[in-house]
Amino acid sequence: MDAFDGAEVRAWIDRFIATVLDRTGELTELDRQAGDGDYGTNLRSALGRARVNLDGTADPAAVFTAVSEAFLNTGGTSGPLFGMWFREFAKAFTEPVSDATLATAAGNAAAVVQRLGKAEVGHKTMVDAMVPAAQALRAAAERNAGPDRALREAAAAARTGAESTEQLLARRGRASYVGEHARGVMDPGALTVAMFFAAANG
Amino acid sequence: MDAFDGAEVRAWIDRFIATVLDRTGELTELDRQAGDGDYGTNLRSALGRARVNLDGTADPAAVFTAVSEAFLNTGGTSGPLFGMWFREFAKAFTEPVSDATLATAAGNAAAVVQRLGKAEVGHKTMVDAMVPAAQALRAAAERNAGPDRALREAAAAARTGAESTEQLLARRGRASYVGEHARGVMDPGALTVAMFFAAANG
Amino acid sequence: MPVRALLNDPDELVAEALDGFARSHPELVRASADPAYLIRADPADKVALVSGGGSGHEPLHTGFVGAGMLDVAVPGAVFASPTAYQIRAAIRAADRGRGVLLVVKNYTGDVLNFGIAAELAAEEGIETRIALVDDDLATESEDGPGRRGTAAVLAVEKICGAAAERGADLDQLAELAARITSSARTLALATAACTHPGESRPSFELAADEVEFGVGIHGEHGIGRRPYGSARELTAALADPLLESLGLTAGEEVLAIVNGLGATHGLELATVARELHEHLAGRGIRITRSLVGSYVTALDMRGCSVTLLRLDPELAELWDAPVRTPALTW
Amino acid sequence: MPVRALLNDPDELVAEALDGFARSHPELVRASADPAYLIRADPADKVALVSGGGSGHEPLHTGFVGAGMLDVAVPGAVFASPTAYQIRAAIRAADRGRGVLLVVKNYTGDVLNFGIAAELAAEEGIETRIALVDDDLATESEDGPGRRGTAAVLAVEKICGAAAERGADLDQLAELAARITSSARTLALATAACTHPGESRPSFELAADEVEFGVGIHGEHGIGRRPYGSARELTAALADPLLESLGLTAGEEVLAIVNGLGATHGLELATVARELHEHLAGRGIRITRSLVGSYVTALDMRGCSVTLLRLDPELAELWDAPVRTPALTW
Ligand SMILES: Nc1ncnc2c1ncn2[C@@H]1O[C@H](COP(=O)(O)OP(=O)(O)O)[C@@H](O)[C@H]1O
Ligand SMILES: Nc1ncnc2c1ncn2[C@@H]1O[C@H](COP(=O)(O)OP(=O)(O)O)[C@@H](O)[C@H]1O
Ligand SMILES: [Mg+2]
Ligand SMILES: [Mg+2]
Ligand SMILES: [Mg+2]
Ligand SMILES: [Mg+2]
Repeated sequence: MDAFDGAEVRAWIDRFIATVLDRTGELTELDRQAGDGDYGTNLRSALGRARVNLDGTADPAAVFTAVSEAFLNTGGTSGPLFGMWFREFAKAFTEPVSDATLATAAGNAAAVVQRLGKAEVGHKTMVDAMVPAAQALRAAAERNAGPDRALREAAAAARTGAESTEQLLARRGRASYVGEHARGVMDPGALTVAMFFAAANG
Repeated sequence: MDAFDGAEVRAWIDRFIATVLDRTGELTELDRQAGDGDYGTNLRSALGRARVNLDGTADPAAVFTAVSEAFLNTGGTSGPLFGMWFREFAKAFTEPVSDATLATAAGNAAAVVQRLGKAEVGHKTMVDAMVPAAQALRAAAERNAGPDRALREAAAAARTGAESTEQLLARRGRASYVGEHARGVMDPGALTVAMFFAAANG
Repeated sequence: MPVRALLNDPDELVAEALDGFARSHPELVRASADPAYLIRADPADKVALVSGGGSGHEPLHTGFVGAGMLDVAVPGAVFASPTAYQIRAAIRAADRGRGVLLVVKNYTGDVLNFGIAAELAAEEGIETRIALVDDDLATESEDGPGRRGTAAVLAVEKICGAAAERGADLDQLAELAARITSSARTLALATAACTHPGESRPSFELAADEVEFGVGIHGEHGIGRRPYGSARELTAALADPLLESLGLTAGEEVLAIVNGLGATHGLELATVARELHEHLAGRGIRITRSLVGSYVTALDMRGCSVTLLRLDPELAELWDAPVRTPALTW
Repeated sequence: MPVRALLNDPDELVAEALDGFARSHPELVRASADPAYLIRADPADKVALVSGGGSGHEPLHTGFVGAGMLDVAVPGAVFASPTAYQIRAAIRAADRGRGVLLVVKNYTGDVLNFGIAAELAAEEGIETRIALVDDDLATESEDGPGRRGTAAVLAVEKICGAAAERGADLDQLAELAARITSSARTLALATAACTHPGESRPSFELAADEVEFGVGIHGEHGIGRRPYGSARELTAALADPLLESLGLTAGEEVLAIVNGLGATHGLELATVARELHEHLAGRGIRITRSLVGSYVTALDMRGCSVTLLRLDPELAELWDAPVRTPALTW
């Protein structure tokens, strides 16, 4: 498949929301071990709002706008950053969504988050999953791999990026205050990004 | 002796101050049992101030003015009432002080305290000593008993009045809040009045 | 004062705070150290208003010295009346030859000392009238010293202050004060007691599920314990007896004072204010004027008082008149 | 919030308090419920000032909405930044076509959300500038998020508010704000910690003979414990590092903000103010403007902060300019 449509984008987001809501306990536990323990709550309130916003929406841009707005109405550090991240998807996505669209969206999105949060890869944040996923999408688009394959590769890259945070010391966010205590704890933001790309693949 | 002079009035006040300062512990203990336990402190601060005011004074009116002003600069319920009480002595006393002067002063003084404090004899307050003392002075003056004899009779009447408070329930002041607990406790204000008249007699 | 209060010698607390307060508001007030009182920086040719009482209730009364309110405030020691001579000095300093209204909260010591000071002033040819404020519904009883004076004193000071600026004479002011007091009632509850300076424990302890109802402003017990509840429930519990006592009915307008007792947060007071608006609206009564903040405190007590004052156009208009004091300006 | 706080549902606390606050000051402000913000009742044709941040610091910022200060205040949840969309809504409501100055205390969440809101507003053609306030000397360090923003935000809001009323443009205001911030430093100490709504214990415990030095306004620990001492000693301990950091020398004039952290009594603050006057006078520095009261609170924390701002004639004059808000009026 060269591109996918609004319904598929909507299904992707629905799967993402369902997975995350299913695993907020686990995500909160990670934030508790290396942060302030409200990550799951922040996420749940954003996603609850997203569901309301999404009602009936199936246009790709509109779907991501709905999610972005929900996050921009949410507190915590993750809320506004995810809000601006998803916003770049909304801006780039016009139906049908191709591998090139995905690469542009994810590239711009990671850049916005990096600019706002001032985090580099290796600082143990969501950026550690966002950047490799964007790079994988860019590489896939350059060889016209098609969106399905591109997203599978992005998911793998995001997953590896998220796992890499486990052994890092945090340099940004609240986890940076706890020093060595954060080592051994995967960054919940990065894990959420991995869940997002994993949800793309049926 | 028909009358006594400023030096004698001054000696009387000095004896009064000395006695009270000597017994503030006892007076405070009475206020503690049937009040808020600050009576001795209030009195000590008034009399300390009185000593400063009295420095060098030997005119009868000036002596009582000094004491009155000290009390009117003091807190508590007793401070202002004693201040107004002594003030009537200052107003009435012109040298030499006769039995008639004493009767007028003590009569006016008891009346002022009664008007301001709204206490009757039997309400277990300083009035229970002030009124009988004033009556004794009036009676003595009517039979021209002279100030020495008048003051001895006043002291006895004040002492009896003060002792009579022991068995009363208080109807005025903080002691009135403690009900039966005040029974058996002599009113410290009345006792102070008795000390005052006792101090007149050498 | 809590343990670890910010003070030097407790015996100097009132004097030092008075000095610091005056230095913080040099454009509005001046302090006299001995006898201690606070006086308007710009005296006006009118009947003077003097109030005072024990310290520990700040900003009352020192915070209300200035144009449109008090001319002089006289602070006593913490929770103790100022002395008769101190008050006389304040009266002398305040008088501009048109007499002095003495605004007195109904407590034995204040009544006695202000009364004596008034007599002493009269002997010097200074005319005074005492405006006795006794708004605390918790202490209403057949005999005894009568209702205590609490936050309604603010309304008396503000409204009479405005009338004085407009040239009302002493008798008119005394009458106005009496009218305000008879139209105002207050009830308070504490969610935690206060601690007197020098003591290490609060004046009473509450369980987590209770509040002290009907407290005054000296840390004393109230008239009973009630279950702790929502701001909605507690506000209704304070408001209903006030409405009944004043006989307020649908269509009437009131001034409401939602007053923090010392350590109550602004978020709490705003919440109580909201509930009061709702509760009264439910009875058809409108709060058309209000004051929400910590104005009459009891050291670090937690909780609040609610004062309702039945308004008429004259009182409302005088309430709205300009005022310029450290704690109240409009 | 203490146990037994006066509130309904803690999740509704901020919204209900905002409603109650607006209803208590109908002549000055209006509340928007969703998104939540507080706006001046009488908008003026000028550069708008918007500030905000977590709740629990009242009267900051809602108390400073009005003529001569803020146009809109945006309250977040207790101790949490308002959201980016909430701030965008506030910016939209405030803008009169002349741009909006965003006064932001330096905390990660606030910086992020105000920054995002500014970007979103720019996309809509609304020009903004961020005035970052970072006055807390306790958090000065080489790396990390930099000094926190605390009570100097008041000076920025007041002084830039006055300049905006006089027609300063957005760039001038941003420059003025930067000048104020660089001329101001704050230090705070707590004599008791605060208790978050819903929690039953304060965020830290102090022994009777110690104070927490260098605290912020979110109940967090300070930079160390110090022995409890007299107001004189503690005031000096707060003032000296400020004097040094600002390089203040004899002959200079300052604005001093003696700020209560929530449950500090007026007698205590006045005493600290006095000691500050004395201490600075001893170094030849004069406090020619001051603000003494609980303006930037941390729920029911006890203690105080001291802010010094080096004054020049322009800053002093703008400070003196009229202001008319719920918590500050002259
Ligand atoms: N500066 C930053 N840049 C990018 N992501 C960040 C940054 N700081 C924190 N994060 C992400 O935010 C997540 C925590 O989010 P959340 O719990 O909502 O924030 P908070 O720390 O404010 O409670 C972290 O797991 C991390 O991925
Ligand atoms: N209404 C009153 N009239 C006369 N004397 C009174 C009255 N109330 C109290 N007293 C006197 O005052 C004394 C207590 O004085 P003090 O301890 O100074 O007052 P307080 O109760 O204010 O602490 C009592 O022993 C009593 O003699
Ligand atoms: Mg978190
Ligand atoms: Mg958080
Ligand atoms: Mg006593
Ligand atoms: Mg006493």
